[in-house]
Amino acid sequence: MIAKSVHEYKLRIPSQTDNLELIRVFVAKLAEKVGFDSDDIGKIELAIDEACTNVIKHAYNGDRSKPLDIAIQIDFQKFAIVVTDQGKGFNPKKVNIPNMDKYLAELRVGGLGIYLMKTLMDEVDYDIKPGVKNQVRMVKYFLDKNSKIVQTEKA
Amino acid sequence: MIAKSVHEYKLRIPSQTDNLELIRVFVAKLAEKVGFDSDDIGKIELAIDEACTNVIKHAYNGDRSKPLDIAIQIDFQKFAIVVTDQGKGFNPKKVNIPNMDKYLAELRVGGLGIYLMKTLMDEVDYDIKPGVKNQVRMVKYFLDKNSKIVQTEKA
Amino acid sequence: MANFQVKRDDSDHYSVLRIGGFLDAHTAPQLEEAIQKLIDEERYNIIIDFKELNYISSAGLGVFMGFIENIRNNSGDIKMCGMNPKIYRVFDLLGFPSLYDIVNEEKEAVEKF
Amino acid sequence: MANFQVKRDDSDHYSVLRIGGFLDAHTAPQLEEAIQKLIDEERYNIIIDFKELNYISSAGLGVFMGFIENIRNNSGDIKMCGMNPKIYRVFDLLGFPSLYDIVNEEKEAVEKF
Ligand SMILES: Nc1ncnc2c1ncn2[C@@H]1O[C@H](COP(=O)(O)OP(=O)(O)O)[C@@H](O)[C@H]1O
Ligand SMILES: Nc1ncnc2c1ncn2[C@@H]1O[C@H](COP(=O)(O)OP(=O)(O)O)[C@@H](O)[C@H]1O
Repeated sequence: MIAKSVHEYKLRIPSQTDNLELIRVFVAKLAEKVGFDSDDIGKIELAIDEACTNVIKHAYNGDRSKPLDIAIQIDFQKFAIVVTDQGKGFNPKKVNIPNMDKYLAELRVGGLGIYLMKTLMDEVDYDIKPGVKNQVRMVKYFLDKNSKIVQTEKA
Repeated sequence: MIAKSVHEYKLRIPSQTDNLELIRVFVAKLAEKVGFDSDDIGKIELAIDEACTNVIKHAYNGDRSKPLDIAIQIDFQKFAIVVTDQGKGFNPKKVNIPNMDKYLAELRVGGLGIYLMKTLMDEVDYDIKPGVKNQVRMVKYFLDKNSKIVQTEKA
Repeated sequence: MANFQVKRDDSDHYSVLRIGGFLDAHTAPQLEEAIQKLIDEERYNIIIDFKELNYISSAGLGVFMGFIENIRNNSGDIKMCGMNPKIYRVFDLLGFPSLYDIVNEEKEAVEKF
Repeated sequence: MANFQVKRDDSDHYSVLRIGGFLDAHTAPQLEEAIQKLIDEERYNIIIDFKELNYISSAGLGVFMGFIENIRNNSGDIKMCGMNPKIYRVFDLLGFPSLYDIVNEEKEAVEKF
């Protein structure tokens, strides 16, 4: 079903929470089209929601007129989602990945988005240029069983 | 629900028939979001399908790697869909709008796309610059009852 | 996407094609193929059961127009049944009910031959 | 989009919030409001019925985390029931079942108070 070349799908929408459902529907439909099972579709749906929610909540100080860009690149081995904003950016290295036992014991709130993205997808990478182009790229490989091997080889 | 300003949604996808379902799902969801009833959603869905099918079939001589661009502009009074290709273009004035009685009596085939778009939407306009930017803009007004009045006033 | 299905049921004097999902420019060739096969077998009395069909575009309508002349020239016909209101509205918009027998139930369609 | 619903049913010793649709950053404030109202009325025994919920993101999970300390300090609790497997998987992924009682049926949830 997937040709050798890269197929790219691009979406630009206003950065508002009421667009999250539309984004999920679009990405889930595309994930279904390329043959992911419903378990993986659910993971991809949640990962893109978390990435876009972060843009809407953090990138633009609530300015809903600013663009939220989503690109999906599909080749024969993977489904890559790139979410881009032109907002204030942040330092991903300074974001603490929560220790969930501690998190739950201390009844903390928030700070689960990036952790979820990393748990749900095979690769998650940030590329931050504040005010210019802040990107997160999330990849899911088609061969679930091999995905970790592929990932390790590439790392 | 609709703010006074224009909200724009943009989609760029490969011009392949297997993307038609994705396009319909996306546009139908957006039409639902802004409050169209299921009758109007069905009309918008079909109109965008016909416009995109034409790009896929006619614009690029079957080159599936070429882009199909969809923009949806929503303001307080209307839902405007702009479908753009960079293909060979055509002269919309030379396209015969079928007389349906004759069409059916003579058992003709094809040539119903643009007719359907014009029947389903309140306004349909072409802007053709072959090889550069061929656009069809289709508008549906929110107040169905008043749409013809608004349309006449603007015409 | 497994977004279009066509199932065939043959009776003595007619064949039924039960179509489901979305009939658009992407899936129309599958219906074309199924009808072509009936014609190759000289089965010209054809019922299309739309019960499971959720969507049709002009590419879908074109399939029927592409075959109807040949089928009628061979004393056959395409009868249609089970359309939901959304699908019927598209046929109606274009005046197709003047050209095709469109009924609710399959057994009414059978009686029309 | 009417994409999230919350219905409230009060019993003597507890209240049930039946949630449906999508619980994300857009709709989470509606659930927040419903729980805040219960707290304002000093109704601290809360059951969340997830039966009609189709989707949850971290913004939805955050609503429960935002109230649980206050509720437990008032000798109450949030019990959860009726999650479909997709929703449960998200809770499970993050270890939430160690923090909340998550059961199948509402009446099991009642017995947990
Ligand atoms: N696109 C973004 N622009 C600016 N800051 C971001 C962006 N994405 C994430 N962040 C920062 O990373 C932090 C952690 O994000 P996350 O793990 O999703 O949790 P939360 O959003 O609940 O704080 C955020 O609080 C924010 O400071
Ligand atoms: N985007 C386009 N690029 C090039 N030609 C087009 C485009 N859209 C429409 N056309 C031309 O207009 C004609 C009429 O289109 P339409 O009414 O949709 O019927 P059909 O596609 O069945 O021919 C097409 O046959 C084609 O020649």
